Amino acid sequence: MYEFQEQIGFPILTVITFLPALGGLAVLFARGKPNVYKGITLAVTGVNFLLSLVLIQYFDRYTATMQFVEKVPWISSLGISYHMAVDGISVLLIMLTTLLSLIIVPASWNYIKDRELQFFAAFLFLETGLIGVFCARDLFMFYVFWEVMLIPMYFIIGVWGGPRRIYAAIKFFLFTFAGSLLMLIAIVAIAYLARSNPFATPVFDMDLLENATFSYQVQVLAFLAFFIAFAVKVPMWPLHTWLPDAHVEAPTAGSVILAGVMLKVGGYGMLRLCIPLFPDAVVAIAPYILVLSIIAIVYGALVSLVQKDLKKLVAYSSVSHMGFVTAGIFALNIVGIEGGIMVMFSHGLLTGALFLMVGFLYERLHTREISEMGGLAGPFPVMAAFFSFFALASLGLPGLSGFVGEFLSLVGLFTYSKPMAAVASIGIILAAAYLLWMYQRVMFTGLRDQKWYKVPDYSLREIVSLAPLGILAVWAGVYPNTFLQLIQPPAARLTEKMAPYMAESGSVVERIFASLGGLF
Amino acid sequence: MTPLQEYLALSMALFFIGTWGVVARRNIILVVMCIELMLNAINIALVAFSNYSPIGGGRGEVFVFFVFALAAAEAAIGLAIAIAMYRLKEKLSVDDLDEMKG
Amino acid sequence: MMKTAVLLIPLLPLASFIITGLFGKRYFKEKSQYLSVAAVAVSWLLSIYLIIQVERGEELSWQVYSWIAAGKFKVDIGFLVDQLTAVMLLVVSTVGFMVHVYSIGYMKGDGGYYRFFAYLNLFMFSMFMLILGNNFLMLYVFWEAVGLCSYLLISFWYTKQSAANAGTKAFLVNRVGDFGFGLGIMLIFVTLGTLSYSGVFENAGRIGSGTITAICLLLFMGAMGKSAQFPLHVWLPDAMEGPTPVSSLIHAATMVNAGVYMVARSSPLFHQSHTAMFVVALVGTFTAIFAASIGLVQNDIKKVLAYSTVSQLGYMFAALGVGAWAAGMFHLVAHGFFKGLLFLCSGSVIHAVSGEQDMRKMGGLKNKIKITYWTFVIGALAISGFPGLAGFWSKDSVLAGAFNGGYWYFWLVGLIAAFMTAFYMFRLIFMTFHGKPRDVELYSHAHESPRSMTIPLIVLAIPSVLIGLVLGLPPEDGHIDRFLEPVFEAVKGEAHHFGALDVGLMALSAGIGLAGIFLAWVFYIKRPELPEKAGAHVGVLYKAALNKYWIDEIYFALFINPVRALGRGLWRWVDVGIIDGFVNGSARFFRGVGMVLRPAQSGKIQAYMFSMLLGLLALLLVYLALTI
Amino acid sequence: MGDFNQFFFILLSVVILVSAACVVLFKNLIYSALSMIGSFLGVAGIYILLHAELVAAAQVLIYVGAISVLVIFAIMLTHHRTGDLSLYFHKQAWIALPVCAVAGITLMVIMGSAAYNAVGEAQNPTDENIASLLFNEYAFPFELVSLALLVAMIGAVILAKKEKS
Repeated sequence: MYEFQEQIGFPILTVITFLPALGGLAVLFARGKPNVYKGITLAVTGVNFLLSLVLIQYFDRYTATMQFVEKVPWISSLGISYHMAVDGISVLLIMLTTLLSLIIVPASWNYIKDRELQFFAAFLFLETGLIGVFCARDLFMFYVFWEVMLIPMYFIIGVWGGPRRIYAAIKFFLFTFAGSLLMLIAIVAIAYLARSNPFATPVFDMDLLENATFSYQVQVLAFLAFFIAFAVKVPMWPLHTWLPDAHVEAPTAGSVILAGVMLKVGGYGMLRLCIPLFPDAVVAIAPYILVLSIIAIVYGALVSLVQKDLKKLVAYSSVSHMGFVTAGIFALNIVGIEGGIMVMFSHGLLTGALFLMVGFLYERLHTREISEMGGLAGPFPVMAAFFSFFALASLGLPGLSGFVGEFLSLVGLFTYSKPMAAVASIGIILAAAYLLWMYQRVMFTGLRDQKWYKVPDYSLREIVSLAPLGILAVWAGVYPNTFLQLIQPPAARLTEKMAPYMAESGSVVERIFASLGGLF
Repeated sequence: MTPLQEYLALSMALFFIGTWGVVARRNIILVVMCIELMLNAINIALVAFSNYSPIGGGRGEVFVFFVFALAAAEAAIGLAIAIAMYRLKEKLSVDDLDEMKG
Repeated sequence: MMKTAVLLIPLLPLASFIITGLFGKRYFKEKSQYLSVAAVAVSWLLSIYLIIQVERGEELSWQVYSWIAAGKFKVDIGFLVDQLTAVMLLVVSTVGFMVHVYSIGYMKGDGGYYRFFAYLNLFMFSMFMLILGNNFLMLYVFWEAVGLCSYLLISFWYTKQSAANAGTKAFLVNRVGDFGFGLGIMLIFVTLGTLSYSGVFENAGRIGSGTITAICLLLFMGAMGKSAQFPLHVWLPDAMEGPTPVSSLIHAATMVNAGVYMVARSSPLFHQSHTAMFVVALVGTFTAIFAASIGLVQNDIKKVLAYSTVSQLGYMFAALGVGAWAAGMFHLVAHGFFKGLLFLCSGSVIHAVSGEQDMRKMGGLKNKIKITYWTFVIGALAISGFPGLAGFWSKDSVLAGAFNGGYWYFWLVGLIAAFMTAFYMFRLIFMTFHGKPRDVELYSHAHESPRSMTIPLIVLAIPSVLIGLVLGLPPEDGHIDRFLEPVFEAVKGEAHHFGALDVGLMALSAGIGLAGIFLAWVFYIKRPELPEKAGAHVGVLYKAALNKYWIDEIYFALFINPVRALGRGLWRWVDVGIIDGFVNGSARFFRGVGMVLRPAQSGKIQAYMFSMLLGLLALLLVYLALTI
Repeated sequence: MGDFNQFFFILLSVVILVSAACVVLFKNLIYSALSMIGSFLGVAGIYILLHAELVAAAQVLIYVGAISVLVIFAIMLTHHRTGDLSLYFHKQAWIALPVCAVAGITLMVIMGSAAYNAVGEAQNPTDENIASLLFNEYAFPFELVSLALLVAMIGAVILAKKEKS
């Protein structure tokens, strides 16, 4: 029952998960000493990032089995155990989480004016929740971390947000929580349905659940419950409307974590729970999800095109980009799944960076209205350079990270259905349209106000916050195999699991598209 | 030998007398007293069940002790509230405690 | 050694880009050119070395590293050097080197001097990689990368609204093409499971006929975007907003040829699909005459050249489409040199008259800027097909290819376009250099450009004259045909014997070119009042051509405005209206229900207790009713 | 023996129910409180009939000894020996009476008609039994209850103490 995998000599997952929470507690005791609590936050996030690098270093990337297993019985009468383990997908996302967390500390060094201490504490608790979700191998723990993640984010938006922060925070909370409740019901249901006999303890352990089989109806219902919870987080059309509001109101650091990591939790959940637990249902429902994803891609891009608020534009672009994630994942082939994960990773880097830059811009201009900008490349050449880099990466310029993921997930989708991929590709054209048009309106043409020449360009602190993201974006674009190697075995395992079910007859929508596919 | 049902009937009767008292009387101290009666009714049922059950083994009595403890706590708090309220409002009517109205 | 050369050719400009880009602003400033020019010069020498090696029969196919490996989807970064690559490399590096040198003078004193050279280097890197890549995905990747450089350089003077618009427009139109290109690549992968040139071409025969047509048309869509073929040609004329060296390098001699290169490279695929070939030829021919007709009436010196470029690219596609692969490549090489030259000359003119681009304000400049004038004339003669010069041989081989392939209609249209070409080129020369100065102010300040600008003109004039003789003789079996034979071996049509008919055709095309020049002379030197009369005579046509057939306006009305309106509608109505309306509406609903039920929360404990009692009673009665 | 038992059961029941009714019906709170003590004592008798002597003892100690005293103290502290008329009955009292009666009778019918898996002879758990249950199986709830008592104590002190004006 007790199980520790001696890969590294100490329970690294527990440490990496709970270190930020401990740091958060420590921060709470440093009242009135800004340098102390900022220092603690920086140190904790820094150590955590290093730990995640250690994790990757010791991670065996050639196997799909779960690694760094830590398993201790917790509430044994309910079959709940403290079970943590990671595979390549988790490791990649943990690294992303710790990196973004580390980056936003210097980025919000002077940004928060009020209740700074509580901000950093909330933020550290948030990191614990996020990493916990990626580590948990027990459904109960997964749910606990899932909710732990929600609360600090609610406060980050609701306390340190913009003028409409209460509306945004409640909207965020309600959307997410409605999804979570459905998930909770499904968790309890499958935990009880997976028992071998009515007197056995419920099954919360994912390892065991993956081997359990459920009837088709149960699969469909439980899948939908899980899926809606994750779809809200992703967010998929039409459950996305909390996102623009939340992003616009959230402080920069909140937006970065929200877009950079929290949205990925949705995609991660689909990979970790929806697909391996309910393969039958996945095959039947995938076409509908793909249709929704494609709508999200095109819709998000179209709506981005006409946004007047810079942050809202980036927020809607997230909807579009995350459409590629779900499109790739539910194409249900290895290329698509790897593509979806790569999009998640790269979107975390790029949108994180874009939000950071919008924040930096706001600190200088005190506005986010695109119509009030223009010609900023003159006074802020470094900013313009970074802005163009990340905008171009985000629109999928080859050689940078955005391209690899998007292209792979499109190839995956293309393998599944050609017309769908064709429609989704329109999103790539539109992405170029809204990003370049935005860039042009912000950075090019005549300067509105000469006074911006008196405002300093990026400081070293800001450059240092952005540079790692840029370096990783180039790395993932030029040598994506570093990351693809990590996710290849788990993706292969998922597709192997799906393989026996794929042969079964598809659904109505698929047949319609298949008949359209005959054109090619 | 008195059958179990008779004990339960007694318990029931006592319980509903107490309930009526809680609903019918306005004085807060009397309401607390009636609640104690209701608890007593429950205790009778618990002990009776425990005694007639083949697997009781004293479990009912244990719960009775818990009820005792909580009843004592409840009485202490309830009466303290009554005193505080009297001091504040010079009245003891339950209806005057409607600050939580929606 | 060959591997080193292949590595260094792209990497030197890349290194120079990184160093200049990072440190140029602070440290190099006005000295930014040294590193950039040196890097490109070395690349140029190495390209010459490579073509010599290839000439000797060396070839290189080299997998450097595995780039993307996801499941079955495996793509390497690798290089392929064969004859086609070598030819392209030579054109790109030569023009690129000359343009770099030219830019030293042209861009002197510009605030973004270092930035300009950094971008140019980035472009050289991307273009070299595009040519050297050994698979379709690399082609796509650097295809986009050169598009990026084009974007950056078009909107180089970003404070100008028109420049910023033009850059965005170029990128977007190219994206539309790339949409097809990307789908084509996916279709190749799904069909064959590989993307490397060798793997695809070896198995090209296995692809079904419908699929291969789809693949070719999708790929060609990309080529249409990059090489500015109708209907995706709209970005190229606007791209003239960029500095003139950029127009010369990217929008005349190199990047726009990428589409032609791609079709030539994919010849084993296109060869399998008659439909696709016909579409290529049709689009090419139509674009050739369509763009030429617009070029006839433009007044901006660079716009004329831009439409001329579109038209000449159409020629190349026409050649490829009718199966005259080597002729298409020949025209690409020749055009690369003389169009690069023409653009640089126009830059020199613009430089001379302090930035004025409207030909109606020039005139009589030939005495003021002699070197520019003569090199311009050489370029113009070359493009007009003056016997003996580069354009004569290359254009003739294109037309002969069309005629001999049985596509006499394409040949006829091409001939008309050749006539137009000669006409507008000499219209340009006569309006700019001859006659009386129309703007005395401009004329009096006109001056010859510095040596760093004139030397590249002279250097480029040499191949413009000679390359036809070197590569194109004898016709249809010239050096270039033999050199490229290994590449196009599999797709070659039946052998054609050069005969009397061909001599006649040659004479005809030469005569057409001379006729065009003569007509221009009549119109603009002999009787300058004629153009207006003629314009009035064909009023509608003239107006249509002057306004580029309103294509931009049509796109705005058909695509851009509807898309924006759709976005706005989706946002306002679907997002805010329906979805948020539903969300907020449900919130309001529950609040309303709460308001209705609020009085029940009276705060009276005994009332609650009583209702509990009633509830208990109800439950008990229900239970009783159910059990009894 | 059986009749004896039954006799005492009926006697105690009458005592309990009558004094309980008195608790509700008396106007004077002191009388109510005294009736309540009678009722508590009757319940203690019932416990003895059920062989739960320990519980009976605790009943006497806690209810009769502690809680009743607490109630009487409260009554005296609030100077309401008679209580004014408005405090007598709530206006819903006379509707509630039949409701309570019907509910009680229904429940009696339900419980009386249920089949119990009861043993004939009353069980007789030893005090030792109860103690071991309390400190082993129910140790955690036991601790929680003590915590609740502590909280209640503190709460009562805070509520009842004179405010510093």
